[in-house]
Amino acid sequence: MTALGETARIALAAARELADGESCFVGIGIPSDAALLARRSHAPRLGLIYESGVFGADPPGPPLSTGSPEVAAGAAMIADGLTAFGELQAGRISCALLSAAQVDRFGNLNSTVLGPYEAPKLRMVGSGGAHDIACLARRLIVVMPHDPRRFVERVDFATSPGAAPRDTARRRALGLGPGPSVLITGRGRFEMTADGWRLAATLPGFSAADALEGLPWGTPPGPVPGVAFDAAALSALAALPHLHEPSPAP
Amino acid sequence: MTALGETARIALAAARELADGESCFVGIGIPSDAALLARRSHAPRLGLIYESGVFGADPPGPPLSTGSPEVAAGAAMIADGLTAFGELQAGRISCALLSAAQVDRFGNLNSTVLGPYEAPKLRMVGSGGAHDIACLARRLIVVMPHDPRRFVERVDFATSPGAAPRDTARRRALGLGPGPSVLITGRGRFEMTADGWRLAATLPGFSAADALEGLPWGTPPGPVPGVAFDAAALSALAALPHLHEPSPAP
Amino acid sequence: MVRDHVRPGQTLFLGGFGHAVPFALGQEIVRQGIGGLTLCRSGADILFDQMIAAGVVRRVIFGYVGNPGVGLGHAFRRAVAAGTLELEEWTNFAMILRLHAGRLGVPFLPARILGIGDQTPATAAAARIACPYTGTELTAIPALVPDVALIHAQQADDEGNVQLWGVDGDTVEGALASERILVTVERIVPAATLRAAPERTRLPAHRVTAVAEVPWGAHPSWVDGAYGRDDAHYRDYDAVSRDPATLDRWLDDWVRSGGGARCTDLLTDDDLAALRTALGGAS
Amino acid sequence: MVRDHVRPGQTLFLGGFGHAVPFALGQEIVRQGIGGLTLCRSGADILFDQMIAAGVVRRVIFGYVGNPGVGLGHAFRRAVAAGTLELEEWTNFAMILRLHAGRLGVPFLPARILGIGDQTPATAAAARIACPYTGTELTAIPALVPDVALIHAQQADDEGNVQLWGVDGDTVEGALASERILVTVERIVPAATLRAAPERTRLPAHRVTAVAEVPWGAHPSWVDGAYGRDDAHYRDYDAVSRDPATLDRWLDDWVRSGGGARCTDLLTDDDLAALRTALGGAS
Repeated sequence: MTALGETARIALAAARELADGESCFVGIGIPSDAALLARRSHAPRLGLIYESGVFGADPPGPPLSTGSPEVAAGAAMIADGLTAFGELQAGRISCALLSAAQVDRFGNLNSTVLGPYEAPKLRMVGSGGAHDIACLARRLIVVMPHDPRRFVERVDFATSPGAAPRDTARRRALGLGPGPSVLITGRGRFEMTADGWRLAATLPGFSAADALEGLPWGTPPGPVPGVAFDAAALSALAALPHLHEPSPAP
Repeated sequence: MTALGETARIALAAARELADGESCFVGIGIPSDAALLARRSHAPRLGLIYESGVFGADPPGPPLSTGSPEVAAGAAMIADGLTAFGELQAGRISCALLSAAQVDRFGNLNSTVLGPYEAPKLRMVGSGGAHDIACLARRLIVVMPHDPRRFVERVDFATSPGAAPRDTARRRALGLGPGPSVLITGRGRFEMTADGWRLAATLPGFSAADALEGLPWGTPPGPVPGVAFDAAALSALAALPHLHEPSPAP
Repeated sequence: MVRDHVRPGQTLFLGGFGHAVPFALGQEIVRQGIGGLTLCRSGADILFDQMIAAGVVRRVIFGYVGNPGVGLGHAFRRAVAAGTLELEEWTNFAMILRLHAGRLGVPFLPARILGIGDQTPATAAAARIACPYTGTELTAIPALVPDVALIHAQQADDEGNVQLWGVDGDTVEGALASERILVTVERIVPAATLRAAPERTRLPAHRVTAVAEVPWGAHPSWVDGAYGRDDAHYRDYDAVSRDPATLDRWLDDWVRSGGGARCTDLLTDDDLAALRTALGGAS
Repeated sequence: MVRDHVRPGQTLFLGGFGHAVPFALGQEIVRQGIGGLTLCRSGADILFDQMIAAGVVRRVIFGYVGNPGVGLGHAFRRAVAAGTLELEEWTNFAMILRLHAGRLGVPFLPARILGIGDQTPATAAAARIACPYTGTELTAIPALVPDVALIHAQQADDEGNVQLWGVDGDTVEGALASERILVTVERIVPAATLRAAPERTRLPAHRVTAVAEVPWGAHPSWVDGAYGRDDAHYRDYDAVSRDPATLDRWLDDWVRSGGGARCTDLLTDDDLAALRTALGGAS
C-alpha cells in the first residue's frame, strides 16, 4: 500500500465519503479525482457538478480547468454557472469537495493571500467559487496533502469560512450549510468538533503519530481506526493513470 | 382602401410605427401581425421578441399562442421567459405593442376583470406579460379595434398602467418606461398628451369624426392629417392571408 | 408515477409555455381524483381549465389563465364567479421571478414591476424595498417553491437526465424551483445518445424523481421535433367548455376514460399523421 | 472592430470560462495599446494575465485570476506586489450575480454568500439587507454593467445572431449584461443554417455591435466542436511568465507581432491538426 502516491491516497479516502446517488460539487485536482474514483467504483450514479455549469460529468482524463474539454466530454448536461451555484445555494446539491493553499484548526481555507491582504507575501488566485461552496454546501469535505506548512492555527485570510462554534451559529442564522465536516490528508481522516479537527482514522501505512506530525492541532483522544481501501476502488484507481504514480514510502 | 378589414388597417398603421433595426416585444394577434408586416416591408431587420423567450421570430402563419410552432419556426433564437423579460427590464428592447379588452383616456389597459375585482361581471385572462410590458417598455404602442365599448373614461382594472401625469412622475421615480405613447385604432392614430389621447391622424377611408365616434375623449384641436399605407406594406399584407379578409365598408 | 408522488393539497407547477404542456400528467391526476391542489405557473392554458372543471383544484397562483389566441378559460371563469377557486394573481414576469428565486435559493428577488397600476390582493401585499446602493424603490418578489413539478419533454435517459428543447417560457425555472420533478417524455434514449448533446439536457438526473415514457403526452399542445400543435382541439375546447354539462361529458370522453397520451386514441391515424408532420413536428 | 468600439478606460467583460476565451480580441487590444482598462469576469485565465503584463489594465473586477490547474497568474501577482493594479475582488458566484443583475436590469440581487469569513475591501463594502418576508440577512450584490463584452463563439449569421454552445460559465450573462457586444466567431454561416437550430443562438442580432470571422480566435483555449485546448501552451506560459523580461519577449513573439488567431502561425500544421482532433474538437 505504501506504493500509492499521496494524491491517490487522498482521492481513495475522499471517495469513501461519497455515497451513490449523491450530487457532488467539485473543483479541479483531487476533488475532481476523488469524485471520479467514487463514480467509477461504489457510486456509479454519483453526479459530478463543476462551477462552469457542467452536471453529470465523467471526465475521460484529468482536466486543467473546470471549463476544459475533459469536463464537457461525455457530460450529461451543460448549463451555466448561475445554474450550478443556484442549485448549490438552494440546497439541491448534497455535498462538495474543496482544497486550498492553507487550512486551519476550524476548517477555514485560504486561497487568496499569504500575509496581509493589502501587502501580501504571496498573492494567490482568489476565491473563485471556493468561498461560495464553503458557505453553501450542505456537506463539505476538505482534501489536503500532508504538507505541514499548509496546516496552520489560523489562516492568513479565510477565503472559505470554516466551522468554528461562533461561525456555526452565524451559519445557521444566515441559512448556510454547516461548513467543513471532514478533512482528508495524505495520512489521516479528521472530523470537525467544537474544538476543531479531531483525528478519526488513519490512512493505510500511517500511524496516528504520522497523521498528526507537524500539525498545529492536538493528539487523538484514544486509539484511532485505520481506513481500508476496497478492491473496487483500487481497481478504478488503476484506470486513472495520473493518480497511479508511485510515491516514496513515508 | 375600404376593402381592407379592420385588423389589416390596424396592422398596417401600427407597422408604420416600427423602424428597421429595432427590437420589438409583441404578443399574439394584431401586435404580432403588425410587427411581422413591418419586417416583411420597410423593416427587414426588425427583431420580433415573444414572452415565451423567442427572439428574431418570423412566423410563417398566425400563431395562437406565444409558445406556438409558428413562433418557433424559423426564429433566430429560442431562450426563455426570464431572458425576454430581463432584456425588457434592462431597457434593451426598443419598443412593444399591446392590446387589451379596454383602454382608457390615459392608456391604462384592462385584461383582468370587467366589474369589481372581487365580484367581477366577467373574469378575463389576467395580465400575462401585459402589466410587465406596460411598465418596462421604453416605447409602447397600443392597438385596439374601433369598438366604442372598449374605449372608456377609466378602465375597470388597470392591469397595464398608462401615462396619466401622476403616473408619469411615478414611472420616472421607479425607473420605468414612459408608458403608452401611441394608440392605433381601426380608424385613427392617437398620441398621448398630458390630457390623454389626442387624435393625430386618420386611417384611409375615415374622417376625424369617424375616428372619434363613440369615444369618451375629445375632439381634435384642428385639421388632422391622413395616414397613407405604402405599396410595400400593402404587398406584404397580401402575403399574410389571415389579415387580408375584406370587411364591410365603414 | 402520479400515484406515488402527488398528494392531495400539494402545490404543483405545471410545465409547458404553449409548448410541451404536460397534459398526460395533469389528466392522470384528474383520473385519480387527487384533489385540493394548488396549481401554479406564469401563463396557463386549457390544462388548468380542465383540472379546475374536474374539481381537483382549490387554488391557482398565476399570471394568465385562458385559451391562448382563442378566448377565456370558461371553467376558470365560472369557478371564480362561483367563489369555489382561490386566486393568487401575479403577472407572467412576476411568476417567472418567483420561480427563479425558488430555483436560486433566495427568499425574494427585486423587480421594477408592480409599483404602478391596479394591484391584485397578491401583488398589493408584495413588499416594497429600497435598493441599498441607488435608493431605487423596487418590489420584492417572494420565492415560490412548488412541491412537485409536472414536466413533459422530448427525451430522457435511464438515469433520469431530461432533454427539453424548443420553447421554454418558465418550464425549466419552475422545474428547478420545485422540490420534486415528475417527467413524461416522448422517448427514453440510451445514455450515450443523450450525452452526445449535453446542451439539450435541462434537468440533471439527481433532481428528477421519476420519468415515464408517454408518447403524445403533451397533446393537444406540441413537442418540437415530434408533433405540431392541435389548434383545432383548442378551438373545440372553447366551444365545449362554454356549457358545464357539455364540458363534463367531454371530460368523460377525453380525460376520465383514458386521457393523456390515450386521448390521442380519439384521433384517427390520419389526424395523428397530420400532427406529426405539422409545423414543429418531425419532417 | 476593436479600433471602432473599444476606448481607453472602459470596463470590458471578457467571455470564456475555460472554453472559448476571446484571445484574439484581447490580444488585438494589446496590439493597439488601448490602455487604462478595467477587466471583469468571474474566473479569469491567462488572457487577463497577458493584458496585465502588456500594461493595458488599470483595474480588475474578479473572482479568480490564475492559470487554472497550472498555477498563479505571475504578471497579476507581480502587478499586485508593485501596486500598479487596482483590485476589486469578489467570488465567482458573486461576479455571476453582479452580471445577472446587470442583465436583468435591477440594481442588485440578494444572495446568501459574503456574510461570513474574511472579506476583501469590495465584499466588505457590500450592503447587508433583510428579506422583507423572512427577516433573513442577505448580501445585496450590486449590478455590474460593463461597457463592452468581448466574446468568441462558434458561429454567427450575417445579421449578427451568435451561436455558442458547450461550456458557458458566465459568458452569456456577461455578454447580455454589457452595453455593447463584440464577437469573433470560427465561421459565418447562412441565416438559414443558424435558424435551423435556434436553441444554439445565445445572443440576438439586435444586441450584437459587431461580428468578425476569426478562426482559431480562442486559441490556446478551446472551441467545442472545432478544436481542443492547448494545455501545453498554458503550461509553457507558466514557465515564461515567471520572469518579466522573458514574458516581455514572449509577448513580442505571440501577441504584439501577430497574436490572436495569428498566434497560431507559430504552431506547425501538425500542431494545429492535433488540436483540431483533440478532445472537444471536430471528430
